[in-house]
Amino acid sequence: MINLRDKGAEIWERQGRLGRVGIALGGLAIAAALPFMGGTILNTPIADYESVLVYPIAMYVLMAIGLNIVIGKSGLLDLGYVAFFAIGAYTMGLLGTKTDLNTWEILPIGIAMAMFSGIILGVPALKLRGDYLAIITLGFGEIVRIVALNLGALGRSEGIINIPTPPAIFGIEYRFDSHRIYYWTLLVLILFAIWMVRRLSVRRAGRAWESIRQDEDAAELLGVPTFKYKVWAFVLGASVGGAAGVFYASKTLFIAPDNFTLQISILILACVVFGGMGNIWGVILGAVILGYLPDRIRFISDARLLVFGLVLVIMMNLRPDGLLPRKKREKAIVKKDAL
Amino acid sequence: MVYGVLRMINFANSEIFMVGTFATIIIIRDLFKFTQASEPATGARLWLILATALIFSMLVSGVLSMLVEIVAYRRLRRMNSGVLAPLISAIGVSMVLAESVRILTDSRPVASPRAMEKKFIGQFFDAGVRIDNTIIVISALILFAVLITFVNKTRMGKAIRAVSMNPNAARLMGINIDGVVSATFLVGGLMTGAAGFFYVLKYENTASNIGFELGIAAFTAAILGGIGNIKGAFYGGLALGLLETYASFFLGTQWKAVTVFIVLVLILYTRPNGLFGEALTQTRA
Amino acid sequence: MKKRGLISVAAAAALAAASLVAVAPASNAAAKTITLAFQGPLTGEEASVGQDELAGMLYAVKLFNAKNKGKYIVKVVQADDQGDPAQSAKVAPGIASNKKIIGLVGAAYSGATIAALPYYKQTLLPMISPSATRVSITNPAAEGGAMGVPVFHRVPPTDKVQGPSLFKLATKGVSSPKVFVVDDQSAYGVGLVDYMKPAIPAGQSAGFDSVSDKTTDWSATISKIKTAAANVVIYTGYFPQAAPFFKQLRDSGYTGILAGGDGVLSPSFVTLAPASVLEGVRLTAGTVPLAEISAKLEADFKKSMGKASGVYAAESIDATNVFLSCVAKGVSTREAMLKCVKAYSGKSLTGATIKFDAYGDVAGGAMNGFEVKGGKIAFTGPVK
Amino acid sequence: MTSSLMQLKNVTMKFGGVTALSEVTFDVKKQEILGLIGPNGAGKTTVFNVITGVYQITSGEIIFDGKSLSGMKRYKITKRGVARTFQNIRLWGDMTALENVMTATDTHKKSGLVSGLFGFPVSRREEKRDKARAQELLDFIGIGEYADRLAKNLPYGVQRRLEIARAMGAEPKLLLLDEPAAGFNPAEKVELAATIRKIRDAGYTVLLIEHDMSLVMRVSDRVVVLDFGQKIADDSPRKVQDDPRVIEAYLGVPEDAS
Repeated sequence: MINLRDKGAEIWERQGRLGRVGIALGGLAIAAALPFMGGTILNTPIADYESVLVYPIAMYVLMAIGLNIVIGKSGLLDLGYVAFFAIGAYTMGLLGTKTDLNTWEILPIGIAMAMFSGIILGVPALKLRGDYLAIITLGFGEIVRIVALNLGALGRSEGIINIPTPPAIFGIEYRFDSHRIYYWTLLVLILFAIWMVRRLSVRRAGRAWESIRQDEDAAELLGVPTFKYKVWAFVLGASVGGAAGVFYASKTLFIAPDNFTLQISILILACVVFGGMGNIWGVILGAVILGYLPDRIRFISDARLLVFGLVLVIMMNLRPDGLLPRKKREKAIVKKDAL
Repeated sequence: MVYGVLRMINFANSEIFMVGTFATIIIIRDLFKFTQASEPATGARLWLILATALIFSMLVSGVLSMLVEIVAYRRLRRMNSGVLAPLISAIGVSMVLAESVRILTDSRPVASPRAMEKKFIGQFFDAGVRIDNTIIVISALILFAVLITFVNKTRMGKAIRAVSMNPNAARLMGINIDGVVSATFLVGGLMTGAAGFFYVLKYENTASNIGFELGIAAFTAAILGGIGNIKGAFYGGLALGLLETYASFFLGTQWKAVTVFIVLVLILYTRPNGLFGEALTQTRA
Repeated sequence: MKKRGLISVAAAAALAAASLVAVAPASNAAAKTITLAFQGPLTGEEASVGQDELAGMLYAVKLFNAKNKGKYIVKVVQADDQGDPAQSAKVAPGIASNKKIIGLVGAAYSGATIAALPYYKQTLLPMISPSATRVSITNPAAEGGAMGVPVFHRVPPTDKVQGPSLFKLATKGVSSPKVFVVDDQSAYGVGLVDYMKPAIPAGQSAGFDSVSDKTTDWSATISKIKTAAANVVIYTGYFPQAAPFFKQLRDSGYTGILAGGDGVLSPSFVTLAPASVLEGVRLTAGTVPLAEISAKLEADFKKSMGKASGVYAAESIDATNVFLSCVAKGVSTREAMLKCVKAYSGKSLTGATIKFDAYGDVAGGAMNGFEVKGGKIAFTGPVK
Repeated sequence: MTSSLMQLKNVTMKFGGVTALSEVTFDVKKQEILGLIGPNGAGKTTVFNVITGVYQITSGEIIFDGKSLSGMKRYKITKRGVARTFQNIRLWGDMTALENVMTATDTHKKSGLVSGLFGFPVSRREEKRDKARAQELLDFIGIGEYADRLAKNLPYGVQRRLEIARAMGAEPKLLLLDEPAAGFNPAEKVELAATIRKIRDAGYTVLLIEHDMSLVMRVSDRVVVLDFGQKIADDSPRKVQDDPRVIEAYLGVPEDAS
């Protein structure tokens, strides 16, 4: 129990290629089958189990993966991640109601908007370090919400209603209540995000981020263009947040500034740290648990958030590196894979 | 200040502040039996009430702050767990504190009865000077002076500064780190408690959810002035307050936060260490 | 170490589950069990509104259960949406698919209502909200039609009715009013202002301000009011902010009229500031506080619920009573409940007629005026 | 051998009122080992810091390979061909030795995020080549067997050597070594001296800060001596050792004569 991560890694490394594919497919199958397990112990009282799977769980997972690029990989403390989520959602809300574009067409626009704002914020903010960056990003998150709250075009506090659902693709229809379909679509998005992150972290960019996180000065003095990579991390994180936002708006049909409070940023941050910063599986696990828990314990109604807070304190004290911490252990000296 | 020593954001501090406001109200309302209809106190009795409330609020917050340190931070600090784990732990503690108080107060805001009449005691340029504000400014200055003396002159103060500069060296010098950190939290809590008292004196209201927003504002002020720099935090708070007032007057209240944010970015961009900051970003190559 | 953590979590969960079982009422074999639901913010920052409304509903249900002992047992499912549309969107499908629930009091907030509506409409779950007053929900002229039809109903008059009424009440008897309106940036507050604006005659407006409901220091707004030389100040928001705002305004030397809408009309309001400060504050609401209806009612409420009644308490009780009267008629399905609610015609606590129009609003929907006198909220008659 | 790779011209560095370097002028010739010595606080590490762009010099000029370095971004300076080690080891502890070196070899690679993301053949090829190159460097420096170990778990001596390998990974023309022998025993020092010569013979130019006189004198082709921010000698090791000013600088502050 002490070192789940290493156990997992060991099993993984012992497998041949076939075994690995098997494990991956098995995990995927379980994830895909989750909507059918509503009748079991997993069921959430009061809140609808399948909707909980979509939001918060899958949505949190996606955002936590995105935030993990920023915090876990390159060590930048971003407390305003919700801003990118909001920008994606408002892009969808605005274009979805004012133009004929559909969700799939807006998705890249929303991602681009989020990335663009990532650059706008990142270029001045990333010159700063640590805590200053934290406060600037925190401010940015609030500013986006306040702008939405005060700009007539964004519906002010009334928000935007009647946002269209995605049109059918491959004969799959998206109705507002077909939670499973949304969940599976999100699963695909999540897989794509995982693929992107893994791809990047084994190569150059991953090394550059890792070196920045551990010792930024040394990195720069050894030729890593730190600023460029920090902006990239920020922008990539933003793109994932933006994608989540577009899809979210298209699912709930209605968005308002209240959906994008600082609490979301903090919660997503909690997911990342709780699960294990820098380790994508840990982050996913953290997001699943923190997304799920508040709804699972609804039966204690009044003290719900109190218990949630307690769990955070206890777990952080017991496992400060998160449930599945980043790799601390050296790879077993296995000779190069037969590839 | 706690921040300066431990190099971390104490999210729970705003909730400690919130508890401090309740402590003050308990004294005024329950110990001295004030109601909304009662006449404000005068003379010696007024000073007695104010002093009791201030001390009680400081004590409650100070002790609570120490408890928070023990519950949320101590173990993590011993394990050298970086910045983020304590941060999340502190968020957890904040949630527990805020939600407990919310349940205890039936989710309702609580008002402090008026113990002191808000008299105008003079003119300062064209603005009226009110007694409550005067008391707050004077006591804040006194506390500020005491704090600076404490940190600069006393043994404990020196120990705190030593730990803040280099915990490992401090430990080698035989300083009891746990003790020092506890003391730091105690002092930080005392100050926070005093802030809670001032808040009640001025606004006469509180609720379980006031901590969060105020915490952000306080944190911004600390950043603006320069982290870990008591003087900087003081001026930062002052500057922030002025800025907010002017911004809301000229641009409309709803854009206040936006203005403050932009100014903050500009300041940090030109002076990356805050207005009075020490050089934190200096490379230690 | 990990194990210990899990065990303690499990223990906490088990404890909570046990206590849940303990509070559940012992079921009575002969009685018919009916389930209603409440949706509103019960935890988090907005909890005060939801908790007060829930108390109103539980009070009405308690009375009903006591009266119909052996015949009916009405249970209430509490759906906490934290006043947040995002939370609402995941709670609503759960409530909608729980076929035992045949009526919903709520949602408390308009935003949460809108997020939940698609699910309730699909499963024809009748809703009666005590406080969601956004006009567009029942406005057939709104983009896409009245989105609340057919399931949504509400007891309080909409912002469209209240906005102008509030202005009328606030300026009553003032010879040359200069009105300054402050909203709390919430959908409720902004909505009220939007519908009040057309009712303000030219030359009578001294200005508007929009201030976050997290504000604690009002000096910026106050200096605006003073510069504008306003003699009537209207606050469209909720009582937790209204009390400190009014207090700070009075302390700064303002002597004009203060007024607020039904968000301010809470018995707690007068406990939040010295009586002298709040003397003469004018308020509007579709209903009246319990204490005003009868001191006995408020006393009974306090005894029964363990706390004083809060904001929208009367509305919650009225909304619940609509459902309960249908239950008493033997209604036990959503379809029947919806039909029964549509056909309902009865008296509110204050004696006004509750009857819903085709879009779910209470027909007529007159506003009542109130004034704070000697630390109490006193009814001053309908606003005409 | 005589053409110069880098010239410092009247370099002055002031921190507030303190002058750390004052009108320092010397040049580094191609493929030589230049020792930089001086008592504590003489400004040796400051020289490294101004060359690598950690500090912007107050006045003067640094010409590297025919181009001025002033105002250039730090990573660009590295890219132009200057790489350094750190006096207090600053490896990336959570990365393996190989990854540490590979991160530095990335300095000169073209393929960026996008091609890395889609696994373009360019990126794949480069990755393979980098890996081979990094392993080669580790072998060269004599720590090849530690390639897959996390840097923080390596023995002290290996960490010191890894610092050198990492700097070499950036393919510099000029290698700045900041006290590479600190904490070494005599046997290790001898070995290190051989390694440094080997590095020079492989075509690199080395600027070496070292406290251990015997090591410096043994490996350096030439020695520059700094005292209180000023150059007091610049000559062959033998002549420097006999220079009265150098002797005074060291003996004048006996507690620093290490």
